[in-house]
Amino acid sequence: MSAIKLGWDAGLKSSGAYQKLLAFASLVALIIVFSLASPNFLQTSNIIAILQATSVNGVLAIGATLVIITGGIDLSVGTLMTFCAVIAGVVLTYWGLPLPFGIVAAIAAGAVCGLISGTLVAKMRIPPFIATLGMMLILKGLSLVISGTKPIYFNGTPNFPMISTSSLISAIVPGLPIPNGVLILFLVAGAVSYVLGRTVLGRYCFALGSNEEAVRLSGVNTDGWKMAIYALTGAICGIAGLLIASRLNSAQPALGQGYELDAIAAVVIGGTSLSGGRGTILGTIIGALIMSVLLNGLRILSVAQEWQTVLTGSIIIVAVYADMMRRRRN
Amino acid sequence: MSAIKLGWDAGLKSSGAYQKLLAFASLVALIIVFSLASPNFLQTSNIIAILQATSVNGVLAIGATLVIITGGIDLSVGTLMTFCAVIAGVVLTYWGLPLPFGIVAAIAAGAVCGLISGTLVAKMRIPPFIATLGMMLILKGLSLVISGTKPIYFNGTPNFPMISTSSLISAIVPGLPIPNGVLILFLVAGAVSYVLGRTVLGRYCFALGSNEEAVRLSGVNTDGWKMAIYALTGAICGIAGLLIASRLNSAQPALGQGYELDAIAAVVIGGTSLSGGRGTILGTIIGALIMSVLLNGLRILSVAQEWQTVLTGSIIIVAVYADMMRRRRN
Amino acid sequence: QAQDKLYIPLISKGFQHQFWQAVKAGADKAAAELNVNVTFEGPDNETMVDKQIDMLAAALAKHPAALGFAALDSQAAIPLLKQAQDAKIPVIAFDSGVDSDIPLATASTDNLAAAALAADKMAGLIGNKGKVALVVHDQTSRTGIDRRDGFVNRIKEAYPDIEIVSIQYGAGDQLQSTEITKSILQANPDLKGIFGANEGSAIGVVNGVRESGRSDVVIIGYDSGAAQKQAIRDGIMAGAITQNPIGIGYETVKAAVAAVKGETVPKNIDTGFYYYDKSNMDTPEISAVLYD
Amino acid sequence: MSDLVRMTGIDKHFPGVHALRNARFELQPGEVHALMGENGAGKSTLMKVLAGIYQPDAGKIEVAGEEVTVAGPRAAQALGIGIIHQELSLMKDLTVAQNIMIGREPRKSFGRLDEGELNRRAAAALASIHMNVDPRTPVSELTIARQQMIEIAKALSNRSRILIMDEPTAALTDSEIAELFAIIRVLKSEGVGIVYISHKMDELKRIADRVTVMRDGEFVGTVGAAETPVSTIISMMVGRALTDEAVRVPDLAHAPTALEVRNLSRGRVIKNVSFTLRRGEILGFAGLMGAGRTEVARAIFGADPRDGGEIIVDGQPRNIRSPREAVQAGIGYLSEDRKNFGLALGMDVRANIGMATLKRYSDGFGRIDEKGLAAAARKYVASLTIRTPSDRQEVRLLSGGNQQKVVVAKWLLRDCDVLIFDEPTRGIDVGAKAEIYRLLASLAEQGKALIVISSELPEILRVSHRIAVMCEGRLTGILPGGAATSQEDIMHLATQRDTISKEHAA
Ligand SMILES: Nc1ncnc2c1ncn2[C@@H]1O[C@H](COP(=O)(O)OP(=O)(O)OP(=O)(O)O)[C@@H](O)[C@H]1O
Ligand SMILES: Nc1ncnc2c1ncn2[C@@H]1O[C@H](COP(=O)(O)OP(=O)(O)OP(=O)(O)O)[C@@H](O)[C@H]1O
Ligand SMILES: [Mg+2]
Ligand SMILES: [Mg+2]
Repeated sequence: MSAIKLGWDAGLKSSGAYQKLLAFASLVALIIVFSLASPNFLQTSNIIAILQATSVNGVLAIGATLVIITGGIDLSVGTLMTFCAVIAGVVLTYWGLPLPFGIVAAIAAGAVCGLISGTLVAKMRIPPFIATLGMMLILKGLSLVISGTKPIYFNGTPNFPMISTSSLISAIVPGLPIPNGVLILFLVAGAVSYVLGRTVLGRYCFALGSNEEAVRLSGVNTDGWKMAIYALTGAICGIAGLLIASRLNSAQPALGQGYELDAIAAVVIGGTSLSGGRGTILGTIIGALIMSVLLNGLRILSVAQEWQTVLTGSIIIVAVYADMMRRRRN
Repeated sequence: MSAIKLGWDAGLKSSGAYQKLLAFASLVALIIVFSLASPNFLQTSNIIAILQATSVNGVLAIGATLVIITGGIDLSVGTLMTFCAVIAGVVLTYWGLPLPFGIVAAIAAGAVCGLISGTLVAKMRIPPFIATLGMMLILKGLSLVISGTKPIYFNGTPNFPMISTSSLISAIVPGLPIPNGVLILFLVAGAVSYVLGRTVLGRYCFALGSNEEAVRLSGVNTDGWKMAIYALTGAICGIAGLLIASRLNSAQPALGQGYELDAIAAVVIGGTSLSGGRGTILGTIIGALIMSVLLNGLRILSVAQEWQTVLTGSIIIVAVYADMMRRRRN
Repeated sequence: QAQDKLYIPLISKGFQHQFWQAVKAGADKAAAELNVNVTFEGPDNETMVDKQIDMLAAALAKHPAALGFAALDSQAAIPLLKQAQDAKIPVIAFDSGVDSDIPLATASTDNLAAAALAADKMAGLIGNKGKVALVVHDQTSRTGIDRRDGFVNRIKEAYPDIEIVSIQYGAGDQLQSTEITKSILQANPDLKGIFGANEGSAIGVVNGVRESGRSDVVIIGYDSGAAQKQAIRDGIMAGAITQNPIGIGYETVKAAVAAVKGETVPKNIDTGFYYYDKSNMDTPEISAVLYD
Repeated sequence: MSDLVRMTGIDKHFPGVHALRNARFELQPGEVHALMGENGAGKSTLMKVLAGIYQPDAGKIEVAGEEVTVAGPRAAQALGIGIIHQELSLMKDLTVAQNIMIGREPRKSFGRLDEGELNRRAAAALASIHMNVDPRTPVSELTIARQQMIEIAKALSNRSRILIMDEPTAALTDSEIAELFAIIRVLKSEGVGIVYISHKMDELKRIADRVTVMRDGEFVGTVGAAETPVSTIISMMVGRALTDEAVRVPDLAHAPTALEVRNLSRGRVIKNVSFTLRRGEILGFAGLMGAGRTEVARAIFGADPRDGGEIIVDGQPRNIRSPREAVQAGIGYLSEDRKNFGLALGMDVRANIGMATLKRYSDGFGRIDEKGLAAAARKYVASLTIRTPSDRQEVRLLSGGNQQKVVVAKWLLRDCDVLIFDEPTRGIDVGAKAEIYRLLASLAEQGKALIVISSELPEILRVSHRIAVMCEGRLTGILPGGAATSQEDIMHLATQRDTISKEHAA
């Protein structure tokens, strides 16, 4: 564990990072159960499919983790992702600019929208739930408006699907066709872990979630930092937007609503507290993996869809409960 | 105001109930704007339509308010509503029992499911977000299983649609055809206001949200009360299930997910804090009304759908902001 | 696992709606007749393009004999379909097509033409003039767009005296569609007719008209289902378009099995659509394609 | 010599409260200026005005002879004003070092933290107050006394020329207080001006140079600390003279046993604690910080699980596993940490007072008898002189000492047979303290059995009929109350580390 811990744990090392990894044992248990239940589960291709399925939700969840650690919430991550994808579509397909412009535009759009949410929360003191609910709707509508209520395809940018689907890793390690989307997920996770654990911004994330008033009374520009954190979350949603657009080779303007719940669920399953002050990126990744493993496994076992839903709900509860028990025993 | 205040305010009178009515001025402003914009808006028939459109979301939001005041959250309100509607369908249509059985069964099913959520939260210490997310999925799946993935119609119970759509009031006050669904909304609101303001259960709602540990150390059975509160929320969702089933004259098993967000939004717009300890039913009703007035008004003005979404988002933010300003000035 | 039977997963656009349940019923019927294993899966709503891709990926991991696929987006799934092609898994498209020649066959309905038929019927019933409105289930999905455009374009081409005053979207949710209908009626008291573009929308329109206390509005629906059939019998709804979902499901599985056996399958399987109303809904031809 | 700080004509209103009326205050460099007054007199508010947390409605603030407006905490820091808040304001999820250095983190390029340097500086700050704690410990794992020390370290490491200490010793025991005073003397010699707020009268003589007394938000007077008798200061504060009485130890030889604790243990914090408590008796618990007194109380009350031991109430063995069962058995516990464990801060005074007693004030349908509850609440507001505009004021808006009185009122209303008071007079002014002592005595006279945990030895000696002393989780001895026992006797037992405990007959 310790090697992983070094890189991943979001900074509060001394306070027992392991303990915070609520759900790791549950993830392992799930994988074992599904492997025993179906020979199709533990195949390279399926594992890659699971990782690929995790990539978008994982990146969104990483973004949501930041805001949740500050004690806020971001309901707009899903539609912001879509909005950024649409922006990339406009830049690349409608305007015909080269790929790097699209990438920068998507991430910048995310950061700007995040900054707006952050301003609403920090400067105008609108509760984060309301501010980001409003942004969620605004961005949902704007995506439709800008795209003309139809998907924007990236056929003019043949390299675009490669962002997510081709595999740099297989070029280095032949036979390990891990798609770039997964690589990006882990890069983002590593970077954000670093930010949380080793930078001032990360420190203030935890501090704000822990006792905002105390931080303010210590003379810290809490408003400014909060805005920066929301903006970072927005930029991460921009990356998610690029990933999903690249995977679908299109910006789907109607997609996105409902994704915030999946992202927040991954965060919470991963042991981050919705009341702020505590959380790890590793936990979030595990939370996101639990959700994709579950869905994939149940599908591989051909469980009827209505029962899939019932089982997903039950297993989420049991997974969190089991790990809390384990944690309490330690 | 004071007459309303007496009946409605959820008990914390001295601490400035008015102040908590975040959004009242915004509601009035919205109504004025829409009345000026369209002659069709301020007509009795349309006002009744708005009230009726508020009834289901309003009742759900009242239920969600209770749990949110305790500092928890209930994501399962939407699918629980559906589940209760399906249970009513099973009892009335599949089993052919008389109407009162269906009503009792739906409300009892809601209470039992709420009690289960409450047990998960209180006894097993699963974070409310996870516990009710799990319940949301479980109930969604079970509704499909029980109904056989198809709507259950209430054609064998001719009185059933009357629960929501006919008008007792017009029998008493001719010319005021306010449908029973609206009457039920206000009855539920009055009853829950009373519970919140005047009973031990209500007192502990606020106390749990304010400082659960202090309440526990006062010798109060916090777990038991929490379970009771979730059960009450569940029972209220049962009422919402009856309302929606009666309006659609059918239990639609696929409907319900997403309704939790509308309900929670109404609660928060109404000034209840997601961190618990504060909130009023009157605020929630106003929050729910703001949302229906907005949608109805924009539809009457035939604003394009994508712009409706953008405007809804913006107006929610502005409404909450404007009222916070007004409140701060006082 | 009993792997002696052929395994054919169907990845559809939805699951919970009656239309998809009818497709599933058709597929199950064919599966029983042809002695194959069929599973049926689809995302919660028709915007979730990537969720559908994940379902497709999981289905491929099971090494199926063939695959039925109703694409939410005509391009997004192409890489995975290529993967299927490489693995020699025949793909049959259903409900709507894919921008690719990978699917060996497509079993679908021409939604544009079907909605145009609805427009013709509507025009006839309101005397070729007056205001009409549409309550559609989705603004961006293929079926939503085709049914809206089919209806609107036909009205524009052929009926200059008919004015389309409002097109609103209710996500196929009965309650939302009810509220939308009431708002439309409130804003346009002289409205002559409303077209509800899928089952949920159509039921919502019926409810909304009923709750508004109006009896002079012509309602044309789409798809079937018990409530819609009842509304037509009661005379609240003038009539509706139905596709043949059971046929779609059935033909998809049948084509898949044929493809696995190496038989040639027709590229396009048009499962047809019908307009039904009180007068013809009990005829054997129509009642066969209606479902509850 | 010019004043370091001069505040004149300060006025401040809160909704329903006129907290400061034409208040004034002066501070010179190198002096310790005590600010005294009853609970709710406006001491904290005045200092928050100086520290930029509140903006005054009227008045003038001069720092080093220049008129200033202190717009916020940042501006205050820039002016060299530091404050240790009365209510703990730490970030519980962060470590000690991260708390101490918040806002002043040593950075490398690109906003990267230099965590090593941060821990080193924090360790230095901790060393300067002779505090032995790993800077990487999360604050949530510390007791409130240690948290208070962290706050002090944080404020000191700020290098302020004006340092405001709002009841810094309320949660400390004597040894830490001595430590703090040594630090204050050093700061003084460096020319720092220190505002010192406390309700502990004995500290005045030990540390203060001048004393300013406030009453009802108004300036009463400034006097020299050395030359003014404490009784004069007290009468300036409360407007009358107070008489102090000594404890009268009753003869309880025949009183029935109310509570017996046998071999109570819990991990390493409670080791085999046994004692008995009779009806009508007040048993004081003395010990140094971290001796385990709070832990014993919580274990008896069922707030924490215990590993072993028996609890016998009124001769009946009781298996108490939760506070509810404790209260049902007739045991009440008033926590030392009112903010986290005692009060629902967002609720009003009435609701808090009624929190443990709602059953009595409600009918079979669970309807609350608001009239009855209001009457009860008002009774205690009057008898404990809780300063609040009404019993419907939110508790968080009360001054610290008045909040403490609300917690006391909650347990008085509950009327338990066995009451455990953990630091009951923390932050309470002299007048009210005397009230509480009288109240404890009268509760005992009514036949209640009381345990009083206090870190102030004079208080222990003032109220206890017998004195239990703890050290490192063990009960090192029980001493008789009254004149027979001296502070030295207690300290002897309190520092008796790891020897076999001996029982003194009471
Ligand atoms: N934010 C606030 N809103 C309303 N009233 C307040 C607020 N802060 C303080 N008060 C009131 O102002 C008065 C002065 O409070 P302050 O905290 O200054 O008292 P204090 O002298 O520090 O008392 P203590 O010794 O108990 O700490 C009290 O009556 C208190 O209830
Ligand atoms: N939450 C906690 N986590 C870890 N250790 C704790 C915790 N609470 C108390 N302790 C430790 O338990 C021991 C006993 O503390 P306790 O608070 O019972 O002592 P006390 O005699 O009441 O002293 P105080 O005067 O500080 O209240 C101390 O060593 C303390 O550090
Ligand atoms: Mg004070
Ligand atoms: Mg203690």
